[in-house]
Amino acid sequence: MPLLSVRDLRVEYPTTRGLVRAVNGVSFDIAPGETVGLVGESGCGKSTLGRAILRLAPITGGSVAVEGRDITHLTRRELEPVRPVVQMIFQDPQGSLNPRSTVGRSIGQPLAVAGWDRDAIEARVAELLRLVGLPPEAAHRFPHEFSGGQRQRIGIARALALKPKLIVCDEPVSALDVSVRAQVINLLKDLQAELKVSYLFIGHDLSVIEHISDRVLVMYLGRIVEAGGRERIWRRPLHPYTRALLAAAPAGHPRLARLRPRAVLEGELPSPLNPPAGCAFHARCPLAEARCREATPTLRPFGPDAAAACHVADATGEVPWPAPTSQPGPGVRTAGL
Amino acid sequence: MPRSQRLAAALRRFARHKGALFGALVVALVVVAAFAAPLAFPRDPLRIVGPAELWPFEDPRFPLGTDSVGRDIAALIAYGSRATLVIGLSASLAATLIGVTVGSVAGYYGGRVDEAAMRLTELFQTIPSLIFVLTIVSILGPRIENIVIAVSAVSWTPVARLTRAEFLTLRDRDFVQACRAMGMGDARIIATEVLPNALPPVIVLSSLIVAGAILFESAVSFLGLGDPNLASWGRLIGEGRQLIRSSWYVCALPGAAIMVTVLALNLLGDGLNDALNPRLRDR
Amino acid sequence: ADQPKRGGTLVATWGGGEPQAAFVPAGGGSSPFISSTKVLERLLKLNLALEFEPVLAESVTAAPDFKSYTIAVRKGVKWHDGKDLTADDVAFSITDYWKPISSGPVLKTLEGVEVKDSHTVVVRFTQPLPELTFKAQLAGQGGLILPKHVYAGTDIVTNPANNAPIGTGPWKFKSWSRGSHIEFARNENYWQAGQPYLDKLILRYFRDPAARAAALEAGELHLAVFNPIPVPEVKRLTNTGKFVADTHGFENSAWALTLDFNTRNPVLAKREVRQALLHAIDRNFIAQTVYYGYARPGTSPILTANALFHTENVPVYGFDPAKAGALLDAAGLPRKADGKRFAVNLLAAGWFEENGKVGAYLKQALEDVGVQVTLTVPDRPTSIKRIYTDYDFDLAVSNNTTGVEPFPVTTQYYTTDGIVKGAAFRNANGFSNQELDALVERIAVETDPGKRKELVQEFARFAATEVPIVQLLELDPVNVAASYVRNHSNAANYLGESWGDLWLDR
Amino acid sequence: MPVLDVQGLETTLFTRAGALKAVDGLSFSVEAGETVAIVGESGCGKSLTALSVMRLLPDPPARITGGRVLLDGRDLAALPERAMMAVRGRDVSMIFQDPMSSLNPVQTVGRQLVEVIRAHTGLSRRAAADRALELLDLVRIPDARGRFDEYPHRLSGGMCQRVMIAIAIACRPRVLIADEPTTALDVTIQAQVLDLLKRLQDEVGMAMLVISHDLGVVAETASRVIVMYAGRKVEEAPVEALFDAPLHPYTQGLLAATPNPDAPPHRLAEIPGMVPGLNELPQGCAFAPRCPRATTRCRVERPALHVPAAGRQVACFAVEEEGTIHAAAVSA
Amino acid sequence: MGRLLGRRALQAVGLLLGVVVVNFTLIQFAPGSFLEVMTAEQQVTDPALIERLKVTYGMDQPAWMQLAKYIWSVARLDFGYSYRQNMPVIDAILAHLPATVLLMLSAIALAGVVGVAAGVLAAVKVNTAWDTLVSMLAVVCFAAPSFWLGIMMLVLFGVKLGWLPVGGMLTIGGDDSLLGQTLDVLHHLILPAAALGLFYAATYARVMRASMLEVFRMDFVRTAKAKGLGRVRVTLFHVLRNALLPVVTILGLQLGTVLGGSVVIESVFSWPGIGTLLFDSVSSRNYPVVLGVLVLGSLLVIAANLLVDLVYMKLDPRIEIS
Ligand SMILES: Nc1ncnc2c1ncn2[C@@H]1O[C@H](COP(=O)(O)OP(=O)(O)OP(=O)(O)O)[C@@H](O)[C@H]1O
Ligand SMILES: Nc1ncnc2c1ncn2[C@@H]1O[C@H](COP(=O)(O)OP(=O)(O)OP(=O)(O)O)[C@@H](O)[C@H]1O
Ligand SMILES: [Mg+2]
Ligand SMILES: [Mg+2]
Repeated sequence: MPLLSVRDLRVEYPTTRGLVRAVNGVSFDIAPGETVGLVGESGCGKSTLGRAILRLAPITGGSVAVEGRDITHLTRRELEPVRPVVQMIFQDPQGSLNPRSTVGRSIGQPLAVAGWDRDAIEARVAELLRLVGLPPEAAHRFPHEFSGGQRQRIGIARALALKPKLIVCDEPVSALDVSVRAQVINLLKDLQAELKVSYLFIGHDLSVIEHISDRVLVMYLGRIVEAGGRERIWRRPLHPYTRALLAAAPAGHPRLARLRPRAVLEGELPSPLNPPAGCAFHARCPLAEARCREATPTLRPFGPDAAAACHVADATGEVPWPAPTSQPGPGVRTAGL
Repeated sequence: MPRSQRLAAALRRFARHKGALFGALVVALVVVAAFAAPLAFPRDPLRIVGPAELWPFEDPRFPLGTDSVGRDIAALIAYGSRATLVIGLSASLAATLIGVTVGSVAGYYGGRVDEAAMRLTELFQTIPSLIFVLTIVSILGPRIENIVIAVSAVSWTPVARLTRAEFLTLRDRDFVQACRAMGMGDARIIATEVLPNALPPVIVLSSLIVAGAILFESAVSFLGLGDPNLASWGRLIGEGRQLIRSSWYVCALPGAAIMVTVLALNLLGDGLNDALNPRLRDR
Repeated sequence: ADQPKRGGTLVATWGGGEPQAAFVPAGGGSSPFISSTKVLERLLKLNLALEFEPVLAESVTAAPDFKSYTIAVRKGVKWHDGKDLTADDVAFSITDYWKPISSGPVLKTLEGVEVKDSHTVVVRFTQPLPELTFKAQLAGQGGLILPKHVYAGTDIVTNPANNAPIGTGPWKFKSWSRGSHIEFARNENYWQAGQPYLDKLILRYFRDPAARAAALEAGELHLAVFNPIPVPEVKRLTNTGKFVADTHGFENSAWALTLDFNTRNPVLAKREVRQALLHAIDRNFIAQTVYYGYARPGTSPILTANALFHTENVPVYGFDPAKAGALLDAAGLPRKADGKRFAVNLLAAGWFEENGKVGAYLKQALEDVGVQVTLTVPDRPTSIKRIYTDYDFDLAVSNNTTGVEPFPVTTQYYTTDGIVKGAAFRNANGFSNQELDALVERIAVETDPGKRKELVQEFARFAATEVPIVQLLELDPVNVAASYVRNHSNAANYLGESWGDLWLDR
Repeated sequence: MPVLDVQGLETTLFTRAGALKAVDGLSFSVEAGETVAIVGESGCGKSLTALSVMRLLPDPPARITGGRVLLDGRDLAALPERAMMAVRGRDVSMIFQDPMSSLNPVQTVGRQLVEVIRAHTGLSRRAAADRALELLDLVRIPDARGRFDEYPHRLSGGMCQRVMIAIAIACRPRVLIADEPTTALDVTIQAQVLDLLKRLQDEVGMAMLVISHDLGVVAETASRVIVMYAGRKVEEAPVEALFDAPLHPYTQGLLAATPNPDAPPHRLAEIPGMVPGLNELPQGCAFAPRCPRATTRCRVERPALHVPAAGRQVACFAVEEEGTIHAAAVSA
Repeated sequence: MGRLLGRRALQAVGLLLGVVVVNFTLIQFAPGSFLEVMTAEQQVTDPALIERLKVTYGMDQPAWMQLAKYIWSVARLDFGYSYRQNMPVIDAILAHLPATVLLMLSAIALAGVVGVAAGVLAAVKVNTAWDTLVSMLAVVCFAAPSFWLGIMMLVLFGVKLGWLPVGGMLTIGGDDSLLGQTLDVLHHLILPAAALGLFYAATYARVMRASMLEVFRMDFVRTAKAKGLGRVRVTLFHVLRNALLPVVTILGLQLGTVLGGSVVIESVFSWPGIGTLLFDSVSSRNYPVVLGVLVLGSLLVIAANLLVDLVYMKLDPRIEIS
């Protein structure tokens, strides 16, 4: 039984300018102990999806099941027993802690809500602080007395308080400096090894996602366009968008950057207010055909470890990609030396 | 310990502000005057005690002179500080309570609740405030509690707006999301998580509302709609207005008292803003 | 004595506010009285020597039994709209305006009005009516003559003409800038040859006495009647030599500061208590501090200004707090443990600034003898309603103005038939005494001036003994004018004169 | 002769806590057509360096307190403000991190572009507008004519950054400074912008100073890299040499801490501790408290830059003492 | 634009309805009706006449009926009849309104010009003596009750120095020519407009200063400087317009208070505006007029807010019709 099972999930925000379909029919599972990476460009609905799993965003369709139990329509009271199973850590280590609460109070809060008594909370807070590598005195201090990386550790400790089985990590390292980022990523990995938690790891930095994930979901405009094992995706991306994304990521080494022909994806993410008909990506897609403009492709399997929502991805799982030439193809230019 | 350190830091920031210190001093002085008035002037301040229109320092018994019927201006001003403080503080308190309630509910829940609350706020903002105050006071009668009611009725809207705005930015902050994620109830989130963070600017605004309420009261009394059994600065100005050719000090003194008090409250507000407002803290 | 100079504009004001309408048929106070009388005229006027002079009447003759009067209406008088003034207008005014609206009590015994010819009217009464009473009515506030052709068949009280009155006077209503001033134009066809001397008359309104003083000084204002400016300013201005102050013009409208005791309150129903409280009040102090000496203690409802009837032979209540205390003790109202004897509600009618100050003083004085006082100072309309409609007061500081003829204006503050709920400036205190009522009945019908004087003086003594309402102070209203303004303050009720004879000597 | 030659730049922050040297004796130069990158963690003084060159420091609290900024041999740091005004936007221009907030929200894109052209060229309004349209085309803004009268908020972040770039290159500057030009942008947009910058450099032939905290961006764009730590330059090297053989322990740490897509998943190397605040800099080498190779000397004495090989500089005692340099480190 | 106006008009109608209901209800709590006060004051004792007036005023009907009728008549711009003034309420108000509007507009204009200029000066010369001076003056004008400031200015300029008239709007009987009268009104306007405007000038100066300083720190100003623009150009073309936005917002929010403030100032300077009418009406329980003033005042505020919104939209293209 998957730990988390999301089926055809939809989240819509009514705004003055129209309905925003932030998450538009997303399905996936997370198994115990697994790390699933979720990538996509800004505004494609990653955070919304993450929040919806915790029932923090207004779900308008589909279902979320935790350990087999559908939580989509539970009341707050009914949710109580499920709450500890899924927790969340946030991008902004500053904003995720109440500036007026001591670190101890912040970390102990989920326990207090769950009805723990004072002494038990205190003991658990000390334990959690140790777990994330902070001194026990930290409990009496305030968030602003800590650096960004330390604050992120505090956020992690709070998420761990109730021994969750799944933690939704919404860009937990995006705001951190390179050297501190490594500390936090290592911590997350260590905790996973020790506590066997699963992560839904949201990020836009492909190198981090690649580093931490077992499986990866690629999102585009509210939909998942590709899913699969990390290695497979990096080795053989199916969806043209995934390819473009990988190609756009800066190389780790100048020589690579120079050698690798770079396909630069033209255009920008369309507005979620009036997404294009058919495949949302067709306007930027070098391979777009007539049907892409008409029918919305669904996520379909391309083997045991591969799924993509693309009309033109063929049965063998290979997407033809125009070879780099000096003559730019439609919508794609190649760059490089 | 850290809390007291924070307090100390806030106090230090406050004390850095010379104006704020001055403001605090004056406000303290007014409070002292209000409490000490019966000790210094045991008799009814509205009592006629000497010849009319004595200039300040003319007669040592009446250091600030007497008004048009021979009442001791010093006593009137001292007792006037009571009316001023009572009305200012209670109106501000009432306005803050109303405003925070409306604003926090509107800001936290958003949607229709917000819409309704904002329409209500707009409604009260649309009615010209002083005219509304005058109408209420004249309808309910010129009594101190009615003035408080009237002034708070027109003063709560900025508090509601500010609270709402603070709540709007705070409610989507991740720490609030985190509380929701752990299953905390709305009432508790509002009261223990959001409100304490929203409060500092509201407190600053409240101190300004005290100043505003004092100005309202003085205008109402000036126009002769105040409580006649009460010594009030505004009333004194109103009564002194006739004498501006011969004895303009009767107007000038209580007016200066109002001005200094309001000024002090404003400076205090600025100081509080520096001390409490987290946005400015890092600068 | 000087030859009047023609031309010029005179700006005048008075010590109160803007009228609610230019003419308020039912009265409405001094402000509409001032504005309406520049346009509308009466049959007679009373001069400073307290003699009647003809205005719209050429003569008024009493029948020997004093049960009817013949009025010869002035000929050749035209209304501002060009129509002739006739006996019909006079008859209409008496039957349709005076009797039901403005002067009911005087005309209680009216039998009928007969139009003898186009300019003769005979007025009949069921009882003898003293000549003074009748003529005082003709010269009084309620005696304006209205154009029948404008008012007949309409509701006089709400007739739109009240805001742009049409009269026979020297001044034609021209325009009203609400909140600022009313402008009157010269009536070229005025019956009194040569008048008005001025081209234009403007009545300007200020809320603030200090502003009036400033306007006077700036030369923007030439004549200001009825306590227009703070008293200290009066002295300052007249000392410059550019202004004159004049206390004439109120002989037939003497002003008093009054204190009503609501006898519906069982405590105040006792005469001894009322008398005791009067001993607690230092009237000279009020006269000096509040009125800067432009007032003196009053003794009876027949004020000193009333040369025809005044008497000194009345009981007086000197300032003596100890005596006041003793009398209250004797009346069974000793000080309780908290030092208080009983509590009263003091209303000071806020139409004059001074009343509030008097109220404050009374509160203090009465509290000194152990009476707890709650003071309110409502504004004019509310005061009137609370005093005369709701009787919602224990003590009321108010003012009144009385003419030389005590009946019925003065007497109705005391008589039982003066108690009319909703009618202002009458008996608000609820005092009712058959003996006094009978005395007033005799005054009403006594036609012999000598006997009548005795009756009136007896009434004065009676009133000064019972004191349901007391004339705390007799006021001396002041008119202030630029020294080049001629012919002002020259009638016994100057506010209500038509001011056609004013001229500027410069 | 380099186009831009910064010598011993010292920028001080005058704060309540005292005078803090945010940039401390920084020297570097940029040749025409060359791209030099400055990398370093947040707060190490990268932006202040750029702003010092532009003489746009927030004053108070920041002021240049030493050193020279030579543009074609002319010392900008000593120029009177009026002369400097003529230099800005014409000889040196700059693009900033947040393209949205860097454009005036109440003026049209076209007007902001025309403004800079007219400020430096004296072209007529019409001619300037034509030139502006050309520039918008040059930075590959689709439907340039239509966007000309658009307000910034109607454009996406990427578009805004293109407009910023158009403004910056409007007068064909000798030096273009780009302070984190792509940090606020999405990966695909970032690639577009970096690509654009590269192309423009070729076309316009300007020298570029790119500031970034992202080694990936540096690897993509720069030919030479300066690594800063706490206001000082700790290492300088040709880009490939730096990635192949970083010398300074801090640089080594940074590279090791970056997930490497080309290496199998491994445990990332951590640099313990965090960047010290300017007011708590240690006495010796600023990196010493976090450095695995720190010695007692490092804690008391500040290492000066030395040249371990041609074209390379590093400020580290350990490297100095080792003396030997990996062959790869020299290849450029 | 048309749609925006339509929506705002709809909102305004809703607001006005609210204003009417709130005030009407409030007045129901008043002890004693205006009719009683008026008949008492005018000494109307004839019960028949009183009954007739009651019917005229619809006061024989239940409150909700009266409210409904009132709303219906207000919808037709009929605010009822003022028995006291013996004229329709709207006429009574319109007779006083121009003076008040003149005073309000001059005060706001004065405040706007003086306040913004002072704020800009303080911001441009931040931390200099100029800045301190502006801040101190602002703080004083902000704290002093306007009626008191008015009286003090009156004492100084009207009484002691005699430069300016001490009250009223016109020299009655003065120059009759249009130019003469205009100048005369302006002469009378100076003190009241200053007394009323200084508070707002102080507010605007403070807001403008803060807002200028904030905008000065913004990224796009740095961009403008990086383009090589001069200080003056940066200040005028980039900072000023952005910094004006909060001032405009505040202006809109404050219009209601300006109306109230002018009522007090009118009483100090005998200005023949709505204040005189209002006091008279409030004290005589002349509620049709009080209601009329409140509703018309609210209408004024709503209209002004709409205007402010339009200005705002002109100033800030980010505000879009949505
Ligand atoms: N409360 C909300 N009301 C209205 N729209 C919203 C709300 N929250 C998010 N959206 C919209 O939903 C879409 C998805 O937003 P979301 O925050 O999930 O994106 P994201 O992928 O997390 O982006 P980022 O990388 O910038 O964090 C966006 O277009 C956003 O504007
Ligand atoms: N206006 C200022 N007032 C005070 N301190 C400042 C100011 N601007 C910068 N600093 C400080 O100067 C130091 C260097 O700042 P700078 O902006 O150059 O860093 P940076 O390397 O660009 O960092 P980032 O990557 O975060 O942009 C930092 O410690 C910063 O806190
Ligand atoms: Mg997100
Ligand atoms: Mg920076």
